[in-house]
Amino acid sequence: MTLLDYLAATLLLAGAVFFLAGTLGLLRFPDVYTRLHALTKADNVGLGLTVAGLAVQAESWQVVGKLVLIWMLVLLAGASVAHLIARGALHKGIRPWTP
Amino acid sequence: MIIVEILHFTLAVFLLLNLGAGMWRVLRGPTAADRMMAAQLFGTTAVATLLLLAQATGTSAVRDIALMFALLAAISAVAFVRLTWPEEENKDDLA
Amino acid sequence: MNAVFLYALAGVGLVGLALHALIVHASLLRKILAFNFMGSGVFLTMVALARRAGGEHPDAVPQAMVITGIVVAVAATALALNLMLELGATTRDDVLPDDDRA
Amino acid sequence: MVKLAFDGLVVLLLLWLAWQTLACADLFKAILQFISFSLVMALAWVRLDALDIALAEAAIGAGITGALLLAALARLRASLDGNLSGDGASPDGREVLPVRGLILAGVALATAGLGYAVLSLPETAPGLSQQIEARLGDSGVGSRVTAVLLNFRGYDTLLEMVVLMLALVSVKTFSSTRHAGAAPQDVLQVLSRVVVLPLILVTAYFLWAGTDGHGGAFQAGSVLGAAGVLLLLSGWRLPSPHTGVPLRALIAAGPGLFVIVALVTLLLQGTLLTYPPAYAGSLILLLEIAATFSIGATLAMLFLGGLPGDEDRP
Repeated sequence: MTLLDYLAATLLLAGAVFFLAGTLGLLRFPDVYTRLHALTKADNVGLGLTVAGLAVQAESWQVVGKLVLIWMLVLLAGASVAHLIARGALHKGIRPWTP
Repeated sequence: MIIVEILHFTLAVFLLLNLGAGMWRVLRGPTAADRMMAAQLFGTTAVATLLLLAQATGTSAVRDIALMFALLAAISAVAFVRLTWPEEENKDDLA
Repeated sequence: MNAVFLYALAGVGLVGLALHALIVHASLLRKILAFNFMGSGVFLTMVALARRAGGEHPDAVPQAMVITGIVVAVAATALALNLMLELGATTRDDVLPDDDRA
Repeated sequence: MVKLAFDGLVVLLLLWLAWQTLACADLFKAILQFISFSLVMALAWVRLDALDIALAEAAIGAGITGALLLAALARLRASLDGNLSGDGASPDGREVLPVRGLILAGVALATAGLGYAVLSLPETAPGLSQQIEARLGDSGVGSRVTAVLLNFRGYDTLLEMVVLMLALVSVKTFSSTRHAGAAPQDVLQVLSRVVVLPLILVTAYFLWAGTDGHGGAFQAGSVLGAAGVLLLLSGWRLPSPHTGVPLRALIAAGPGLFVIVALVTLLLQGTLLTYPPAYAGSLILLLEIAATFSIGATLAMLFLGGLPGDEDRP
């Protein structure tokens, strides 16, 4: 394995850790808003690191471009959905968790 | 199988296990928003899994499927927020 | 047993699950879901068995039929959902009028 | 080994999701699980080298069908006002245990029979792949699936377009609701504006890619339909001058062109939908463009037909 392969593997593993963190947060956090926070970490950072890891190994710049495009589309969808759900939840009277 | 391929498939298996674990939130709720959120996470997980498969098997067209998922990721959540969000939380109307 | 038969049997399992649900559930929406699963099961078995052609390219005929099938299934689902909704608006119920289980 | 673990996990997830969808008490939960099922199904198609199907599944299963089901559940809840038998109630009412046992045994027997039939098939079977390879050069396209869909078995696609149109006509006939636009939420407007342009570009991309790679009229049409669904969800409606003849013409374009080509080939060649190899490529592209617009418009209109209306017509 070359140095680039190691870099890619590290990024991919870090991405997987964020997916795990997102799932754990989704399972363990106390209310809608905190779970939403955990979810967006998996969306943004988990997929971001996965895309970065794959981009390092990519065979051409076109592939890198497609990977980044996919990431940005997921970011856009994730951000909009998180906003819509959070605002809807507030509007519907789901109260944020207080420790 | 070369080592990179094994790594990618292992990570794909790991992501699938994550998805299975996330099903717990869909099943348990408690609010409809929680269930929808978990389903949203599955979409992202599927995108990541497809990208890993594309790289592992050298099939570039698999990235197009990930692109399709990324483009349509918001549709079911939007349909939920606009139409289906039930009054279980309170009786306010969506409109 | 290789992955081809694994997926083919999964398709058979889906058909079985869906057939059972189609019979025992009175709710029409659930029947529509079951009908969709049955379709998916049939598609999965067809395409898995098409993979037996081996070589670089699987048999394209079953694949083409399944693509047609997916689009027809979504159209049929839309029609079935609409009929269910019109029935619901008329009878205020989501089961068939002659279904005495509800 | 890892591959087999992946396949096994995909299959387990598929069966578990299907089981949960059909058995769980809450219909909203069931629909979400159905959408998740489609996601996993797309992974299964990728593993089976059926990338064209995976594309269609991604666009339809995870996009349009999910939205259709969620819209239908919303309307069902509104019109039944809490009288949903699928919500909460377990399937059986008066049925006695022996009857349920008998049903279970019958279904198990049928499933076991199907499983036996599948397992008794030979390990390898070429199917029609050799015939396809032999005639691919004459088909006018490089993609095997597109060649089958638009050339070798073009009549399938012709009838499929007619089925789609019939479904829409039926929905329109039975539907008693009228649809007007709703005030869109600002974020939703931004989202739909930002996403619809890439969706339309991707439609063109899949249409083009279908000739030699993976994609084609069905996938492109599904993406176009999904774009329409997103626009409809964000409150946009087709301006009224376009809803009459232009929309109908768009929907009829696909099947119409197919029928014309079928008639012309029948007159000139004596057989239905047999293209002269010299023109096959351009004819297929033309048919695919028309089919894409028709499929997209039909799917979006099918979704509109299931949307909650503003007021019920008498």
